[in-house]
Amino acid sequence: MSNSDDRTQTVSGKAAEASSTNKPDGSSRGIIVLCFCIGLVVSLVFGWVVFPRLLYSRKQQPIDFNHSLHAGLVSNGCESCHFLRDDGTYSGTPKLAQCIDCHQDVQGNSPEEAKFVEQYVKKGIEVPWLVYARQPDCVFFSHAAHVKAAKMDCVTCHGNIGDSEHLKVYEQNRISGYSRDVEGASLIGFKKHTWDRMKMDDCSECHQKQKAVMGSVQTQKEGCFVCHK
Amino acid sequence: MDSAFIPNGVRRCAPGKFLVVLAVAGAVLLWGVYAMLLCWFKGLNQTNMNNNYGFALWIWADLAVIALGGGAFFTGFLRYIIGKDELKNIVNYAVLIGFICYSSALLILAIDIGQPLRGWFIFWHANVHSMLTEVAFCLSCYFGVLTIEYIPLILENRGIDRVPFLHHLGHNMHDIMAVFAATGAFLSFFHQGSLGGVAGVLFGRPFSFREGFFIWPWTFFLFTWSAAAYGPCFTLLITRITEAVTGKKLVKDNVVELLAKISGWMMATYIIAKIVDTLYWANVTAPSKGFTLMDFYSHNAFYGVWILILEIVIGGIIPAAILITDKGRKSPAARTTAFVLAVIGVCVNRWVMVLQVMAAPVMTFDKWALYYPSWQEVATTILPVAYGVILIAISYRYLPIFPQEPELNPID
Amino acid sequence: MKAEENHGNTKKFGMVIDLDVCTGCGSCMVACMAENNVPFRKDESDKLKSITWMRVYKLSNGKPYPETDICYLPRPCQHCEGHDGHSPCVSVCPATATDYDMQTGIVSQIYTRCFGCRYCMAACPYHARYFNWYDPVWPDGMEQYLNPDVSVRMRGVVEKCSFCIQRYQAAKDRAFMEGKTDIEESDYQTACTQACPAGAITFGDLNNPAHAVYKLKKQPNAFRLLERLGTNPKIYYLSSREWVRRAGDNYLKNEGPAKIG
Amino acid sequence: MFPFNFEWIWDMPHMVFMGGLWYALGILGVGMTYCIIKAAVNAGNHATGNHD
Amino acid sequence: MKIDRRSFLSLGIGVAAGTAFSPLPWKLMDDVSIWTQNWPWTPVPAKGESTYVNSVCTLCPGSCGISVRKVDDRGVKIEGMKGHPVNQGGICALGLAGLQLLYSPDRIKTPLKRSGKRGEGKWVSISWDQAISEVAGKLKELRTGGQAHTVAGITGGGPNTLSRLFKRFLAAYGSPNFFNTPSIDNSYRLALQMMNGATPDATVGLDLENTDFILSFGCGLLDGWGSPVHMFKTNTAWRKTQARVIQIEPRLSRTAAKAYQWIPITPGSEGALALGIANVLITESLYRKDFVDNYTSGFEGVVNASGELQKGFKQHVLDNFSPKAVSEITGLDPAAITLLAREFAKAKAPIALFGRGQGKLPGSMDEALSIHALNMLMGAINQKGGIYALPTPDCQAWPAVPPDAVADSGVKEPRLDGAPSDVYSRLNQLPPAVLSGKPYPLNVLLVMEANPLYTMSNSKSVQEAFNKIPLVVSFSSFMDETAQNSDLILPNHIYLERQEDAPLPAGFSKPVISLSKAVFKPLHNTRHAGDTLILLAKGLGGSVAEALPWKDFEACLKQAMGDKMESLQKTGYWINTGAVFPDGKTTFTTPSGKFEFASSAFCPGFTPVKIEGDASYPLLMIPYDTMRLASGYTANPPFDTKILEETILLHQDGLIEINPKTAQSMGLSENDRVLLQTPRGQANVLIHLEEGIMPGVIALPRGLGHTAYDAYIAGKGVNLNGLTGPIADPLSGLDAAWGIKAKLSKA
Repeated sequence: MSNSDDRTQTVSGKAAEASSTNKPDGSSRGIIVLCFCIGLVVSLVFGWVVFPRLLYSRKQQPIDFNHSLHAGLVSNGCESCHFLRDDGTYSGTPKLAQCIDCHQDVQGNSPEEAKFVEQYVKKGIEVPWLVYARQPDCVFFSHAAHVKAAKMDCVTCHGNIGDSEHLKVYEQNRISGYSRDVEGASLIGFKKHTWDRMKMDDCSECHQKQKAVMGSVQTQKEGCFVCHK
Repeated sequence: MDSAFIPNGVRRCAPGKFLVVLAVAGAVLLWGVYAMLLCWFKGLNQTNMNNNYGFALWIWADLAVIALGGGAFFTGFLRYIIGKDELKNIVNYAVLIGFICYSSALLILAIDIGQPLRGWFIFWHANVHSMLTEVAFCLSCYFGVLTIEYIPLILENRGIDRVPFLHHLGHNMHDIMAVFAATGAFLSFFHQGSLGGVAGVLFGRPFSFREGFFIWPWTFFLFTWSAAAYGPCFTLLITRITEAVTGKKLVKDNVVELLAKISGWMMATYIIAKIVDTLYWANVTAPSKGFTLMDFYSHNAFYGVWILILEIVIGGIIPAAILITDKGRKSPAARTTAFVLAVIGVCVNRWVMVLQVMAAPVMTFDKWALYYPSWQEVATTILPVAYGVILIAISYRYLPIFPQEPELNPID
Repeated sequence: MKAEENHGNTKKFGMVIDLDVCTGCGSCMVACMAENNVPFRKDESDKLKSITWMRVYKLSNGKPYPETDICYLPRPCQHCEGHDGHSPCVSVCPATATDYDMQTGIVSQIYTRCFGCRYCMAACPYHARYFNWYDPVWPDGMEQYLNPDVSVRMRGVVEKCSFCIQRYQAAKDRAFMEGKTDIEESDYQTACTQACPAGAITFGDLNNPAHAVYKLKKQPNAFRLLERLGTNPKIYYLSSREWVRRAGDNYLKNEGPAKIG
Repeated sequence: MFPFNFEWIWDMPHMVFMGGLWYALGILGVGMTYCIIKAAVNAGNHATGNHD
Repeated sequence: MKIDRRSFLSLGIGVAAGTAFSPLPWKLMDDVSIWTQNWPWTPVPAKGESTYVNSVCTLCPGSCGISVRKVDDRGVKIEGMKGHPVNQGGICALGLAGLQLLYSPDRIKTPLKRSGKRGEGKWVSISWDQAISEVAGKLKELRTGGQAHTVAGITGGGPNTLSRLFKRFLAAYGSPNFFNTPSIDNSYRLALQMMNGATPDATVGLDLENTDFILSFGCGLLDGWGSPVHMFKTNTAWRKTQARVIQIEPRLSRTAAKAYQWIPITPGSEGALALGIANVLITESLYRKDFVDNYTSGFEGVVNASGELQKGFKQHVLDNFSPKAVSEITGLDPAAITLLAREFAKAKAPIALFGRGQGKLPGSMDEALSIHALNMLMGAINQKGGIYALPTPDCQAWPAVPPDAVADSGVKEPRLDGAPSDVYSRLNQLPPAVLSGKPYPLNVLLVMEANPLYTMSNSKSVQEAFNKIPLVVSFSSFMDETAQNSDLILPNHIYLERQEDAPLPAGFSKPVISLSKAVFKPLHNTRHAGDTLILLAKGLGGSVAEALPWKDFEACLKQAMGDKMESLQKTGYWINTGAVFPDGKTTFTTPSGKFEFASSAFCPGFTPVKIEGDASYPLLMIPYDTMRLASGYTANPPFDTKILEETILLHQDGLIEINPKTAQSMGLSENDRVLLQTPRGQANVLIHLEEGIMPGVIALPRGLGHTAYDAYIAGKGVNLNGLTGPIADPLSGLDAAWGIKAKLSKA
């Protein structure tokens, strides 16, 4: 800011002088606008299309597990393999010990099963599954609270993975390390199903609808330690 | 060499000399940057802060530079809202100094926090009850205002002014500068206050806790008031130093005296309020928590009553007395002394409200904790000084900061 | 003693620590560190940089030999309720990383939210909050003992006692499995309470008349730290010694604890 | 900061504090947009010879 | 068409605008902050199934029940075992930090053989076969050469099966030189043996729960004395029953601070005070006359060897220990002594205890007998609330060691320490014997669960003695001072990885045996020391192999525990609830058949222990113990060092406690660096002013000053043992030292 009063005349005089010597003609003005547009379009394309592809790494699961097939063979649905322990903790992805019950030797003629028995069962190595729904360490997620107390079904958060015949590619954010299923496929936060994204706001959305007890002084929602540890 | 960019009607030193100044300041700056990078990459273990001193030198530096940068908002407020027209001759420099102070404050905050990459949480996940949230929002907004106020000045550079778009931009911004300045003043009143609130709301710390009005502790108002009172003194002091360094008279005495007089009266009223506040705190607030005044000024190796005297008498009553009397104000030596004392006074006040708060024990079995900053803390605190010198040198060289300079220093 | 403020019918977890019984052995400190993944460094003798959610202070009556008397005072986070849940630290946190839960009375700290401004530490008169000045590093192999129920804190954030919230979470999970809606007193006990070899610490719901703490807090020997500041803490201390009770707060020369409130 | 943030509550502190903030930001934003657009128009006028 | 600066600028603005309206900057900002929330170098513990395994902690003789929490195979926490009779769910700071020992990267992971000079720290890994054959080879060579007796073994473990096996191994091999590490427990046993006539293997039972007045002569009841957690629990119970603890010691320890009354007296005068109290009890007829008259001897008079009647305990005390006389020795007011005696007598079930601090040292027998005489006077012997001589739980007898000529002649050789048997190992006499080579040189030293180079006083001469031993074999799991100065290390599993029985906890009132289980599979290539011994025996062959016929230690333990094994494996402990306790009237097996106050062999008196140091040392230095410092075989784990007060350890420096008055007279203030000198050594320490210590006395903690182990404990503070030396007790030959004279000068 400056002393504009006595500046106006002298400066506009100068500017007039400047513009007379430096006036862009019509074509160069067009180029300027064109350049702006090119920059705009290129960066928009980069930001919306290229960047997301660069951001996520795509990993194949070690074994292409067929959920649909297994779901037909077990008696207790998802909980046959993904069960709650007596203390209320959740077993997560089955350990080799569970699989061995059936897969001591190759059962069928699937090459994936053969690979599983060969590379993991025989060698006694746990399968390094990539967990689509894995939450970061700061989260305390209680399956017992959701499944036992609130009687929610698996699909609400995990989608229809139980019906799948193949495991999809595991997309992982190279920077944050999150699975894309947690971050949501849509970059602008668009979601169609309840399971499309599992970030804090998505949990809170449902939690607020449930009219759970609101203890937080700061947010008048549930206390932080309900979901964090 | 760079004469095309030097404002008309003024004389500047040779480019070589200018570059030497930049190089020296640049070296100091690099030292600070090195320390800053250490803090960012290795963490705050590079400092001597500890669990008793969560706030230390940096937060003091923040509070101090913002109080000193208060000259910008208050001069702007006087110039645009109150209509003290003469101040147009110093408001540019006040804005520049404010810009330096505020950008430094933001930088120091970015170093001070343990997780700089999460710094934006303060905005996104804001807790509106926290004084620090208020500080962060108003500080960044007011920094925006200062940038807006500083831009037209940059655009006045002869080289830049040739571009029509930029020329018009500067012109347009000038036209509505009063709106920006008013917004800035509004924001400033709040963040200066909330900085005071930072310490004042700590009801767990009887040394800093103050009762107050509505949600604001008395320190809220005292801080705004003191920034308005002491900030212009800093502007005037830096102006005086610039004059000494350049060997030129840059601002006319009547302008300086006007601002000094306002500052003096602000200071006088502030110091009365401060004394009342201190008396009330010492006789009512602290005793109600089981403390006597001397509990805060004894049983330790450093903090004694002297600091109270330094802040209130030497850094408050004396400069105020000099500046409100005609004689004192008109004498350049007395005036400058008053500026120096005032700057010391406000810095001591901010020191006390940050570091002594941390030092004084609250639990009966706790001990006084004194602290010495590490070199990394010192370097990063000096960094803004070097940065300020560089920015002032460049701005002075290329921008018409002092409108009265050509008149006061005619070129033959 | 000032009347404590209450929040309705909810739980309000708190502790009563019997200072007559506490021997200052330090079990609570180690139990806490082992339970809560608290890191350690080669030199921890600078106590102002050392993270100990639970810290045992040594109090002295200040008298010369042989009238000297000492007392040990374990100091976890006091989980201040302040006024309406506005404890000294909760209301100052700019990023809502710390919060007061009216359902449990626990002051929470979310490490991933905290960005390390340390304002809460400045606000806490008990020095119950700790900053991670260093990256937490465990000697090679020792990270194996880390508790998966507690997040490991990264450098640059503030941490503090959580009343072993993971144990509350686990207790609730067990209750869900058993189809119960509530937990028993013994289902949720903090690590320090459980470890204390002298049994000096009692933990429970201060609002529940069936819990031991409910009665203990009403004992005439009970006091809280810095009660006059209005922090409204949830840690009660018991001591039969007058000088210890007096050391719990600041008093002017002519005042005595009995005259307050 | 925004009503869709987890931390947001529709209460007085939020409305007053954030209201004041957005008000100030609004003034700055509108002011700057006005200046920029006007400068662009002015510069365009310059280019076509229509001096102000 | 020309692209000028302006077009370029325009392009830039376009890019900026486009970027701002794309998710790129915002997503990056968010992701980068999420990255900081999940920094790859901050560990994330793996989830899994949580289980608890009960076991027993053998890090100290306390034998507390522990519950180890495991997540899958990882151990994540050690907690006190709920309902365990000893600790009832409580646990101490050391026990809590056990997993830091288990997972320490500084454990010895495989057998090692020295490759450099001894103590240089250069090792090569060797196989177990090689390790066993090297040791067995050397032992065989000595045995063949008739030198079997020149092999010695030291164990730091309590009287458990492993110790018995070790002793048996040495006996079968032909060496009398089996050493355990003596402590106050030995003095109690000896006192019971002399006065009660208890058998040497009888253990001391203290029915502390039922006492109501505890006269503690410096016992660190809350500083790790006895079974520490049990003592804490008992102390809390005392609060409820309003039992009084009177703590007599020159320093305001934690015990003193918690006591009903702290009575500081001149260090070393405890025995005199006990006799002074006895004097008052007798003078004022406050003692239990019925008991003394009917069940004791030596009170009124003693018939000596030549049949003459001499002064008994009564007359001895009346003649020499009037309150006035005792006042001069102890510095305590005569009236206070009288008052104390009256209070003691007034109590329903009073008890007098000895053993300074944690009872690491056996102490003076004279003092032990004097204090035990007080229990006698009050009839607190084999009574509710008193001291019992408990029969050691009978263990299934192993088959007798097969006779062998070499073994027979070997064990008949005199022991190196001059002790009559291994029951009272005079470990402190071993270094001088080794140094002098008399009665014979020591050729091989086997060290198990002990760290004598650190824990024995007069470190310098212990080190010199070690240097003279041609072969030192360590069984240590850690690179402790002794292991570092050995030639071969045959690493044992650590306590959480091995199964063994834990002996009766010190001072517990009921006979109990606990089973320490292998909670974890061994993490490294280590071997149970019991198995190693059996393998060594097999390597030696012949009668030695026959003496240790088991296939492994487990089999040996099973045989030893017999029918108790079932209960041990089920609950983790075996308790003899139906034990028949000796009563207080008839079970004395002394020559007189009665409790003996005095006999022809002894009479409690007061002969002050001659503390080393002349007048040039103006101060008295005493050691002290704290629950936050492990000072035995186990070094302090990092957690426990972390909780050490900065008044004990400041950075690398240890602090010495001194009364401000004393310090002032010497011109010293807090944290001043001083040179601490004693007749045995010197060290740099910092000053810590402490009101709670007698002027003229300075105190240094046990457990610091390690030169080995890991970077978390090595090089910190001062090892007290480098500054002190042993003083042989005239009665027991055990170490009776309680301190040493010292001086401080500014460094």
